[in-house]
Amino acid sequence: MSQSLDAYLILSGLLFAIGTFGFLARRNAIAMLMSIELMLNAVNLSIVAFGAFVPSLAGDGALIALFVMAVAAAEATVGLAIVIAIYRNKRTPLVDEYASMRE
Amino acid sequence: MALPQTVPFIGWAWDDLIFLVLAGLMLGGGLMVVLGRDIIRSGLFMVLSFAALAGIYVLLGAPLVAAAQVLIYIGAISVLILFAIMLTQSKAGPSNLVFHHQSWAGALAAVGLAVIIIVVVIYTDWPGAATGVVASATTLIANLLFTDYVLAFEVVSVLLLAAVIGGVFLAKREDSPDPGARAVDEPTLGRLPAPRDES
Amino acid sequence: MPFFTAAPEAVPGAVSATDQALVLSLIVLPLIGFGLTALIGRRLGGRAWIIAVAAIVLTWLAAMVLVYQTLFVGAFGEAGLHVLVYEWIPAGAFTVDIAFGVDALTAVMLIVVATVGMLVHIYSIGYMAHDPGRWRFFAYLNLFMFSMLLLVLADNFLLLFVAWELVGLCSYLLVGFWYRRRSAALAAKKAFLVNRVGDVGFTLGIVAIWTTVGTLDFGQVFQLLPEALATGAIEQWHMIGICLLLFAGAMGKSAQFPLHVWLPDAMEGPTPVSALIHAATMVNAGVYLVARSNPLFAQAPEALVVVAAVGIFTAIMAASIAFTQTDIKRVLAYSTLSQLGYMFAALGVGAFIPAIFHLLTHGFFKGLLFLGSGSVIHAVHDEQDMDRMGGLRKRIAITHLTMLVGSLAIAGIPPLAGFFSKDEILAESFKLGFAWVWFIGIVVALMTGFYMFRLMGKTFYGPSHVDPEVEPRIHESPRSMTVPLVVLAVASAVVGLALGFPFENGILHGWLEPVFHGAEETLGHAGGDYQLFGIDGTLLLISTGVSVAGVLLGWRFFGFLSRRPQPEAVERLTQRLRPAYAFSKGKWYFDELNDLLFVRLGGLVARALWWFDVHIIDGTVNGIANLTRSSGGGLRQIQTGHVQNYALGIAAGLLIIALGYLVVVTR
Amino acid sequence: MTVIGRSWSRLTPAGKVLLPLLAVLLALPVLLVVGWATGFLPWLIGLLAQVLGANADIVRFLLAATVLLLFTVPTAFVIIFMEMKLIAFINLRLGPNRQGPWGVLSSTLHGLKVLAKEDFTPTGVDVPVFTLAPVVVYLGAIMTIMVIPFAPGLFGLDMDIGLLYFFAIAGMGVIGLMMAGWSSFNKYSLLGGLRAAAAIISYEIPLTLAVVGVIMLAGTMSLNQIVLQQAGSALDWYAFQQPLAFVIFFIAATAEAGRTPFDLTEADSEIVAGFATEYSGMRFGFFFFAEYVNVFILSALTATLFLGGWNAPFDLAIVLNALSVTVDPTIDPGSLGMGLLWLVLLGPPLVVLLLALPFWMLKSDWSFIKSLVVGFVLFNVVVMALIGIWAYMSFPVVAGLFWFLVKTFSLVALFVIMRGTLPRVRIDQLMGFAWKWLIPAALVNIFVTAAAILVIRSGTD
Repeated sequence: MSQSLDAYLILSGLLFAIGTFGFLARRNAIAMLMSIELMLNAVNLSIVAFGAFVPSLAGDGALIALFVMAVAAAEATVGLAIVIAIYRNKRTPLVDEYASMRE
Repeated sequence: MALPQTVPFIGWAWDDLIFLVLAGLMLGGGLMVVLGRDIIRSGLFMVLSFAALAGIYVLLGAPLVAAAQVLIYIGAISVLILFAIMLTQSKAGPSNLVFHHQSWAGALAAVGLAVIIIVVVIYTDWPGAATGVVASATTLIANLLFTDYVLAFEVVSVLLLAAVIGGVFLAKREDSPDPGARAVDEPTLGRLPAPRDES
Repeated sequence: MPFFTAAPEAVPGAVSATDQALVLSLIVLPLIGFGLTALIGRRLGGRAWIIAVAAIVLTWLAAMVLVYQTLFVGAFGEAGLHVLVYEWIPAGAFTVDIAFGVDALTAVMLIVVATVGMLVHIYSIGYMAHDPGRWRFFAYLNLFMFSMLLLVLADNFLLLFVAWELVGLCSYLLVGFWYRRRSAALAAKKAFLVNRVGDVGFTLGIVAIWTTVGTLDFGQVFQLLPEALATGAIEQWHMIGICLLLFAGAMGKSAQFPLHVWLPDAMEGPTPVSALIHAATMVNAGVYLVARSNPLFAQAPEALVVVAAVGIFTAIMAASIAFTQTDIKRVLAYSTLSQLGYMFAALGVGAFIPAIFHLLTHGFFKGLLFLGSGSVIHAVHDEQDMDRMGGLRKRIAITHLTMLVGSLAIAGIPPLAGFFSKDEILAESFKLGFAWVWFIGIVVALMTGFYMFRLMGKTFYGPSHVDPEVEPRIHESPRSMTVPLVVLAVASAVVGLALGFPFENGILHGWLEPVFHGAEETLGHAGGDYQLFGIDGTLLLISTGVSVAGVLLGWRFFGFLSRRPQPEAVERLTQRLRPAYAFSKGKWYFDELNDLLFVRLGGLVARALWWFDVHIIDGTVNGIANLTRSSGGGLRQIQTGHVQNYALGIAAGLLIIALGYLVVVTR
Repeated sequence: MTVIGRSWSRLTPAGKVLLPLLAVLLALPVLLVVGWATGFLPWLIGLLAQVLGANADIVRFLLAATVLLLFTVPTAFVIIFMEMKLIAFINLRLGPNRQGPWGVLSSTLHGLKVLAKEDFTPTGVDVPVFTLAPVVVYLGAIMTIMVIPFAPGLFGLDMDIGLLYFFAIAGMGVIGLMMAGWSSFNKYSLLGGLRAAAAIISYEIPLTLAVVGVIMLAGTMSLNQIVLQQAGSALDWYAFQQPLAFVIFFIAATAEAGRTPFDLTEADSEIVAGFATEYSGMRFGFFFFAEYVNVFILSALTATLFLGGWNAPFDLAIVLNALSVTVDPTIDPGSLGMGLLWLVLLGPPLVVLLLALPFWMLKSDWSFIKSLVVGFVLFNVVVMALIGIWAYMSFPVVAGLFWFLVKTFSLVALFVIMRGTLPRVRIDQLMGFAWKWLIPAALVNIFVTAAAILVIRSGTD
């Protein structure tokens, strides 16, 4: 089981689905960001799994996963800064009470 | 007498057992993240999920990625998220209003996505895939990083710099134009004197 | 890309590392000085000069070693030293290098640039001591030194052009140094804009050279262009065109008619700047450019005639304006214009060596005069109007004496420097068949003596018109200012005799002969023997006499020859020549003419174009925008403003696409 | 039954642990005798030996983990004692001097006291998070010891990515601090937790960047390899090739461990011990221990990276050769024959007497017994020193451990001295210093190191 690519990919898919659900269903902006992190992790898992099982991708998988992490760090920084900035104005972390995008 | 190669009574390889435990921890943590009512616990379960994922990376023969996972996701991103939670939530906050009114549709979409992914994974014959895990050496990764991926590396560094600057700018408290309206807790002692006029 | 390698085709045998280091240090030291002063100068406060001056003194030492190697030892041969630093623009067959060349011409320029530059730096320590922006000043000065040395050392047209623009930038920065003063800011802008006009020509000239021969390297251009002309690959008019375009650039930088209007206004800058940039170095860049391009100009005699005509016209025009100005620095500025006109006239008649000789001597004595005027201004507390000076002779004795030497030198009194160079220009132009140049030149010489001693008289002699409040506080300048004055005075006194004697056969001729003999041969200027008791002696006597006459005339009206000045006589003369006086006082109304031509008429055209832009072009764009906006307004209704709605849409889309794909694939 | 039940409930948690242990202790001799007699124990031992031998790797790992976990406790005690004494010295006080000679037992007794205190859970706290927080903090502290090489061959795990592992685990500790701060339901705690997060995240960057220069020089992230690269004399230490990195690393480590002048996370005069405000008993003890374990670990890592780890600052053999002294540390007791017996029998009493005599003669108010006791103590000291020297010369592990501990504890002493002398900085100064000074300096260091490597390596090609 731990030696089969399919197992890792299914695991990754499940985690991705969980993250998707969180993103679609949670009202809290930070919870949505956490869900995005879960999805990114799911993608990373599949990338590393491919890197580990496909010999021609040896090294590349790990490397791309590292890049994804760096980008995720950037995303988290900016995302949380935006959340805090919005929170400062609106005094609520709940996303569906923000409506300025409709104006 | 060495330890048995398989788990007694069940007959799995030890690796499989570890894999299942880690996978369970990861998925369980993930579910708690999206389903939990208390957001700070969601954050802590996310840490758990990330840690289990780091273990899975070790199983996949990528200890470097595992270390990076712990360093970046747990040591930096999770801390940042917890930080943001602590800044924006109060314990008396509305933790009962957790889910959006479209959550049923979200659940449907998520389940559909999971089913499709599983179906695709199972029915696809991945070309070029080996039968077992091939560990990738750190030196190989390092060499790739500074040869084939050097441009991406540089771009990521610029991206991170931009993110830092952007984050600082966004989260900075704006000076209110009216000096009388300045927040009381804002320290003014550290202000520099106005620049000297030179000619 | 190898750094610090010699261009192998230019020099047989390797260039020694020492020489490379010398050449590079000339460029690098001022640049370091600039960088450090700009970075930390402000923190140094009153000692902001320390880095800048140290850098320039070291530069001067390096330059002198290089000059010694080039001129006295002759270490680099006729071809000179060529250092390739970096292949700058490698574009297929066309390459431009960052390459430096040092030959006799460059070395002579180095003498002026480095020496005057160093003295001006030292002078500025005292002059700028109380200015709060002094760190900025020294930073700019170092940047200028870097640019000017780059200009002199450049080994191709493009690098020369870069340096050309850099010195222009420095000039702009320094003229506008006191940017709070509106007139200074305007003068800086004017200098910059007028220079652009000339630079358009220069740029076109460079492009023309490139399209013709495909290279910009000096050595190759000077070889290939005449060859092309000889083989008939290009026409004669082509050559003339290139030369005139290059000359247009020179006109802008060296302030020749009609682009001379910026130089007098540039006197708004601090006086050391006027001395360094607007008298001794930068304005000579045009002369240097024409002299450097002598193999090209030699092929285009028609262009040379234009050069001579423009030069000699500028000379007499500027001299006539200098008659009536009362601002001490403006008089000197017009005198600079006039002397530059001399140089161009010399170039135009084909007397390249006298032109460079005059450049050298003029650099010294005009630098001296400007620094002296700065010392005067300093003494009377920032008063520049000569009508409010007078009688300063005893109060600031060193300044007076050194300025007297400078005035005599510029007036052409033997045996001071100006005499040798000016006389050589006049004599050569007569002997080479340009009698009209000679004649106007003689008149200008007469005028030069007069206006210089008008300046001396109004400033140093006669009764004092100084503001009574300032009067008791008049004082001699500090050592850091007087020492450079004395050094320059000594140089102005002896440099002509040292380099230009015996006539037409001095040391300078020996140095510069290899650079110019090709051009002189092409022009057919075979050097005849010098006849002291023939034509040459006669010309010498005439020019000396005229100079002395000018000086005496000046003294007659303003000086102490008649024990005291004669304001009534001056007044009478002014009354009698009222229209001419007004014309001269009004600087020939060039500024008004420019205003009419470019501001009024140009403004009309611009306004018409503006109308077209607002109504036709903007109208079209706005119309399209309105269309988009109204259609977008309709579509906007779909927006709910909730991210998660959109995300759900994305997820649904993904599911549909994936399902559809699965159905298609499995079927 | 009710009597036993009531007495049991009266016991403190420590007593609840100790009492069964006491019972087991009493029963053990009986069990041993019975087991040996029936032949069960020999069989069990044989089986165990076989199993252990067959799984040497796993056993070594488990053993190392256990030893290192246990190792933290006495280390923390030693450092706490050291701190009390050193700061007392700086403050011109005596410091602890009651429990044991010079008070050496005081920190141990403190530890026992904390263990026996009531474990109190305030109302309003988030109980699971509140309970787990000290555990996470302590785990973050001790898991890093695994990769530190104490001496040649004496380390838990020689990882390829040891340094990365170290930073990864060290970064995890902050989660525990934040958990503690949040769950305590106290604004001081929350402030402490946030401060801890901000400071540690900020200082982790210069900490990591400073090490990059060392990694570039060493060409490896394995701590063991890095130590081996510094073999030779003191001049081969990276502190001399990377002085800037050394300084940056040390400063950042100070902040990372939350020590003065960067102890904003506790700041007892402002936010009354920060995240630990609501904790008591052994839960507080865990935080307290974790801090001192962190000090030890960061000192050890500094010593490993910059001060040559277990390498001696000079090669003793070379020094001895220069002094023309030859020492053969091998001892062969058998060669003495019958003399050995006499030596063992008569040697110690004679030497004790010899050492006691001067005291007895010089101190006229001392009794003879007192002199003898002092002589005996001195004798022990001398013998221990001799044994130490012999061990140092004979076993590289001992020599390595000696130097490693000397360096580490010198750095610990530096931390302590800093605490005794420096004032606390303000939070904005803390953050500004990291972002505006340390990180640029660390980047400059990386740049210069890279350039130097490029220049020097290209010169040797």
